Amino acid sequence: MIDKRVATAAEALADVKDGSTVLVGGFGQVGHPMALIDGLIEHGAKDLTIVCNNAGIGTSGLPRLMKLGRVRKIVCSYPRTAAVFSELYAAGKLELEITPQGTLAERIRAGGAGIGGFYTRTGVGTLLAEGKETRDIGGVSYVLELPLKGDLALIEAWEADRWGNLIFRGSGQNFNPIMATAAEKTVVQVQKVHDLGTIEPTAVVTPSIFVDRIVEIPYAPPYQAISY
Amino acid sequence: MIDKRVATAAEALADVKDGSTVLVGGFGQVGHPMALIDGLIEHGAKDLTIVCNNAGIGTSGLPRLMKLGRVRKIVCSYPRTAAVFSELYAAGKLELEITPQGTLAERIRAGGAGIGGFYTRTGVGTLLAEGKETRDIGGVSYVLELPLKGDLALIEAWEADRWGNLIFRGSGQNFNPIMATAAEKTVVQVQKVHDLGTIEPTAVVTPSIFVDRIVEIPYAPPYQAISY
Amino acid sequence: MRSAADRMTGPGLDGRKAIARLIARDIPEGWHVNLGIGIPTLVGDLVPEGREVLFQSENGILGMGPAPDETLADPWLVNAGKQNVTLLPGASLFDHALSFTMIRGGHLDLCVLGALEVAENGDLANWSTSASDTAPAVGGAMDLAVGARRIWVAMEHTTKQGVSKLVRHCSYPLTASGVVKRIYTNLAVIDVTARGFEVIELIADVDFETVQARTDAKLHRKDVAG
Amino acid sequence: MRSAADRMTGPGLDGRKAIARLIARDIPEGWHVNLGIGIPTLVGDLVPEGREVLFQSENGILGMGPAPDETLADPWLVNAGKQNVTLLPGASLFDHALSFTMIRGGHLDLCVLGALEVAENGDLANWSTSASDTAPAVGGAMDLAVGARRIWVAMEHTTKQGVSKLVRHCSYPLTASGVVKRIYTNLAVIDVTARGFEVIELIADVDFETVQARTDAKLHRKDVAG
Repeated sequence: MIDKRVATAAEALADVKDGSTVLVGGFGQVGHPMALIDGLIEHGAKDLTIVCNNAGIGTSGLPRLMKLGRVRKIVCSYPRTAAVFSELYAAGKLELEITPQGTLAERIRAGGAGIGGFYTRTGVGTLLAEGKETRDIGGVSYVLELPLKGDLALIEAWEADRWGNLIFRGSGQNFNPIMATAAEKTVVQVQKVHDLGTIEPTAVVTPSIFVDRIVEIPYAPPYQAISY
Repeated sequence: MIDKRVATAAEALADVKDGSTVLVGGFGQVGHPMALIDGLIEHGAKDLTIVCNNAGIGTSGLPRLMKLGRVRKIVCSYPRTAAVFSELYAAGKLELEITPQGTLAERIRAGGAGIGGFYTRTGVGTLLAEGKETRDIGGVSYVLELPLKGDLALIEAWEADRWGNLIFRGSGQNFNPIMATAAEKTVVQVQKVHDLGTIEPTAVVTPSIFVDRIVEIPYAPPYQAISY
Repeated sequence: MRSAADRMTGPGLDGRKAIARLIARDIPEGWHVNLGIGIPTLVGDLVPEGREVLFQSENGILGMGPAPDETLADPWLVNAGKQNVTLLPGASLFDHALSFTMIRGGHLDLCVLGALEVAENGDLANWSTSASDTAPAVGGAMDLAVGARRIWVAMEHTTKQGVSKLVRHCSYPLTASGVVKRIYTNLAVIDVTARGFEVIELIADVDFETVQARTDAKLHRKDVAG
Repeated sequence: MRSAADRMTGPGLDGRKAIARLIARDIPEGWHVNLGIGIPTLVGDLVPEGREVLFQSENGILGMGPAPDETLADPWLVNAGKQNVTLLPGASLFDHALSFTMIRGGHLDLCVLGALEVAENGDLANWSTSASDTAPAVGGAMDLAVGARRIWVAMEHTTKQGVSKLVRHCSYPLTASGVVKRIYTNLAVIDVTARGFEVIELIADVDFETVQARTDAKLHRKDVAG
């Protein structure tokens, strides 16, 4: 019987290696896997590259991981959400690869879909295209962007089954479905695991093939819902 | 009030021009918009390029359109489904652009997503990569594929609302959701139009932004379900 | 009532709402629209009653409704500015890949963005104040700027220091080249045309010369050559 | 019981099922598997009871169950061969973009394909008999061949004319280079290794020399050097 449930975040993350690239889902705090990030903090892995749209909020989760000096580099579109990031970056203690949000999403999708690279108009003629190949296709300028893959993806979904089919709530999809496709191991934090067959085949957003481990964390609202 | 419903296929297709590129959904007969193809036959447009995974089955629909001499070219992965195609192709009366199925899907998605081109391993070193740029990325060989867009997309969905949100049944998604994104005008044949709000926001597969016109055709099974 | 002088030194919330209301007035029924952070976000609540406009958020929402009462807000539903939002009947929810298919693929009729500077050729600078920014953040601005069919900018006409944000050439790093079609400020509504900035509407009691005096680029009068 | 001679002249349905049964025997629980048209399709119904294997179809299905009774078939649900199929509890349905994300992105543990020829370096030819094919058709074969983590081939050992389908070099147009890992025929199970074809199992009463005589490339014995 296929059963991807594990009891704790610690167990789900036991084999994470130093130097890993970790894709972390969420947009703001919605769909952001706080319990798994706490697990990563506990685990102790260091020299990490974090791929996440934001750099976290406040002092828990990603900001704490950064503060503990465990993050070497962050790849994101909008890091200016946590004071810790700004301090460490200004002090030269954190590498930053800033990527337009749609390009970040498409690079992750490309990583999951076996695409070797793609051309986008986004960023052409700007600082963020510097050092990248640009190319004229049909009279339009494009920049070549390369895929992004993770050793590990940490994502949050609303509900699952033991095979790992996932559904999401509200705006909780965001980067999670594409990140699930783009890592060697995808670990999911869900609020409820249902019997197989409870989630309708047409309702599945992330098919089970993309999920490796499931940690059930009882129902709770997103860690923090802040307007800023 | 936004209302994309039109009464008939004829009305939905009134402005189709000769020489159009038409994306046609479906895999076999499932999700294949037979009523809209009949409308296109009635309309009389000629010199068409048809993009469809298969070349139809039997003598109705696409085979009839081809038989009437209205198709200049077909872009597909598996045309060997209709005798009419094979005859016309052998007689030099039909151009064929054969594309691996996954590359066909990705080219259509790229067309809809504003991607100027992408690199795939599919087809490298084969006849289907001849004349295309190949490139080494990270020690792996890829071939450059370009996006596919349509002047028109003809798709079939299961149910809709008046804004054009779509849901699909069974294996009826196939090429339909990506084709809906990749044409100037997307016309959908659905079996039922519901009140706005009946389809749950999380259940929507094709968001309304991608749909231009909806023709309601009462519930019926796919035109033909043949094993071959 | 706020005076013309107030509007020239920069609007408060009322002034920002006034800009947003003009934009809402000009969005036709049936358009699909993404709203940037700041003044643009205010547009969503100001569309005239009964006009169906579909607001998109890059984190995966199409069909956002009015801002919720704070106590009734669904914490799982936020917009690009991480504010709680509501859904209209007919809304849809999806992931970032499909969201940016909408954005990059040219499916949005309009995106309304804030700006640091707009140049008379339509260049937009709205993400960074220098190449050595201590904490650069671009979000979805670059994708939206090249992807939406039209870019309108909503901004105060000048900085707090009175420096024009409409310029001949951008001095800040670009978000995208030649993309802005129209600018709504506290002083005027200005189209970006082949000949440069063209004033199509003056706000309340401000006259053309006053707006020109506050603008670091030549303004043209609509329907007047030269 | 069919004789060894029968198996050498090409199997009927029983013989094709025998090949498929061997493959089904060798697929571990938990694998995600795409089955090509022909003998591979038969594998789906032959997985030992109670072993959970997820079968994928490139037209947007994961978790196909046994073939349905014809009268109960859902006409909206077909596999890559356009045959009606069923869904297991836990199945999912999706579009071609996501389906080929699975395929091209390396998420399938295995794809079982038919073949016209397999070369000793793992080259696969299974889509076209010549560059001037009068009606070429590739389907998803090229995507599957490069995308799945493992390619196993299920085929008769020789053509009806007795010509070996295991060859030194493919003469038909390639589907993909160097991708085949294992071949199941009516005579043997053969791994494709660094040294070429390696027989890992002989079927019933066929001996190694007989298989070698029917094969247009050198066969190696497993665990025997040279």
